[in-house]
Amino acid sequence: MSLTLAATLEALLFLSPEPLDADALAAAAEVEIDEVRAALDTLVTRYEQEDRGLVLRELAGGWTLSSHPEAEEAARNLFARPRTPALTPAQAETLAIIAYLQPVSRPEIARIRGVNAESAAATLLERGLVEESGRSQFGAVLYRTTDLFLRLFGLRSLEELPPISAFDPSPELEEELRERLLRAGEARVAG
Amino acid sequence: MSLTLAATLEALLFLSPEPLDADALAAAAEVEIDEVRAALDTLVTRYEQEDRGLVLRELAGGWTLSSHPEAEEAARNLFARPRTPALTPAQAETLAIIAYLQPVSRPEIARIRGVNAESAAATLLERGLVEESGRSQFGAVLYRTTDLFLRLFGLRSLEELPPISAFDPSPELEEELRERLLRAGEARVAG
Amino acid sequence: MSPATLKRPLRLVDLELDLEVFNGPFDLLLTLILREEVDLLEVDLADVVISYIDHLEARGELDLEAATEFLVLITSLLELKSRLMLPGEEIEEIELDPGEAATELLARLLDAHRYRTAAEHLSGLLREQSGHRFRSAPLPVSLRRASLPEASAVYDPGRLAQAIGQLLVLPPEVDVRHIPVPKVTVAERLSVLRSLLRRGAFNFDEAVRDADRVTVAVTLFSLLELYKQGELTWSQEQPFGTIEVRPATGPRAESAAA
Repeated sequence: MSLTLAATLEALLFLSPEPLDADALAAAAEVEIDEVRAALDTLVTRYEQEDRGLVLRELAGGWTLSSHPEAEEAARNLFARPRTPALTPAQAETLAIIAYLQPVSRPEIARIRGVNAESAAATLLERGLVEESGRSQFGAVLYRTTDLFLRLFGLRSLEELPPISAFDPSPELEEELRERLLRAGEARVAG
Repeated sequence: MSLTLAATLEALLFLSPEPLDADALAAAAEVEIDEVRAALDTLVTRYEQEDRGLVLRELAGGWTLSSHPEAEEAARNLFARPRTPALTPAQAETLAIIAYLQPVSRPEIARIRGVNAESAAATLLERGLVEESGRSQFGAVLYRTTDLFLRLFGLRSLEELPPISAFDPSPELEEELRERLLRAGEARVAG
Repeated sequence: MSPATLKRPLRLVDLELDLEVFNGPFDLLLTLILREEVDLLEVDLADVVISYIDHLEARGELDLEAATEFLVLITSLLELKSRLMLPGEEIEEIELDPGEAATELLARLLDAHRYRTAAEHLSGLLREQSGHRFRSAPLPVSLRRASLPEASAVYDPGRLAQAIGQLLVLPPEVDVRHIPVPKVTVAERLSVLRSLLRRGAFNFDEAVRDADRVTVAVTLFSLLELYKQGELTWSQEQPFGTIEVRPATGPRAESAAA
């Protein structure tokens, strides 16, 4: 074939609905993986420097093309509703619990949230952000996040999520809450 | 937005699975149609002269991007491999229910599993392992397995499906199997 | 993420309760439960929930933050209470030690708070990414599935039988052995009534002296059964009055006795 490797890779990335890793690209183009890596570098540089409407990024464990964010306004005019509508707070909470604790069952999610997670989990499943991952010892369906989740949230892998401890309430807040739990009542009794 | 019109049009053409005519592009980019025509000319020239894996063409319905014909061999390597990834637990459960009870409706599958089977069923359909087989008296789509299913499981006919006696010593009539699966599914949901 | 989201206060719901065992604000109740000054087993949590719903209706607005804290606390209390009610190996572990219970409630609240903040972080990521759209055009069908002529056996049929077997398993029944189930059968009560009948007339109270409610019900059922079979007749002068029972006379009684 007379196409350069970079052009061939561009064609494959255009066709693929999923991110493609360097191994898969090398096997498809029948070249060494180092050549693929060099060609991907070339492509990334070109997309950044030339007058293009596409962006090439490494997401969800592979390489994928997307439209340039600055074309979003025109895209919204053309395609009406956004591909990725915002999450409701219940959906976002359920997704966060699944993302950090996966695989995790629906009863566990409900336990943390204090409320049922059924409808939020159903929506996340339907949107392909989470998927089933077997059953717990008690027969409850377990959930985990999908590659689509990583892709839509701009993550290369789950490791890119901040550790859950990053969301710890401040020590002062924790102390304040402890005080309230044990002593707020006493103050009222005294007062 | 700071993208050039040509880049914006490239993004729109990339996103659209269908051809787009100049009117639609002009409306989306909120510019005059003459500007769109000029930008399309620029894009065509660039696609022809630069090192690209994509082709921009005007078809009957409008403008469309496609992969370069010379990348076809690599695309075949990538996509035409047998598409038989391992079945997820949800897919295996759904496929087993269809295999043993066929024809079976989606609501019945959901009742037996205790959770929705939509996404698993869609994947099985997409992979050609199951197909639709008319509708139930209540109007629900019925599923059955395909010849490709038999081939991929190394079965000459459905008679060769492994007996379930290994899991259940009493020989079961088909109706009883269905009843018992539904009962167990409902007990799991209730529990 | 902004520091503001981390500093956001956690609020306990400001709720006045008027319950059988307790009168006062919700957080005081919580404190008293944790200090074991109020027995959780005696608190009707449904009433707490109802009070909370009334409280919401009265205010006409929903403070989501406070509502979430309330839900986390009330579900934790429910779980603690149900564990206290159910005997089992777990019982020793959860003597409701005030310190431990408070630690558990606190851990729940902090966890809920943590995941809510994580959720805001994720929503932020999604918003940042919303300008990046991906192409979703289907591949030609021929590229999407294995072709029939070239397909070979790659899956194990045993997997299907195993999946069906798993789905056939009924979940373990909830253990209710600790709930005393009075065992009284119709046959037993029939023989009690028949032995009284052999002595002549009697009143129903004699047949059920010191018996529990289930026994009374089964005895009454047995009485009606014997009446239906023609072995006895009965009369009651007024509602809740004494039920007089007599052996039946007549051909049906003869045949029943035969």
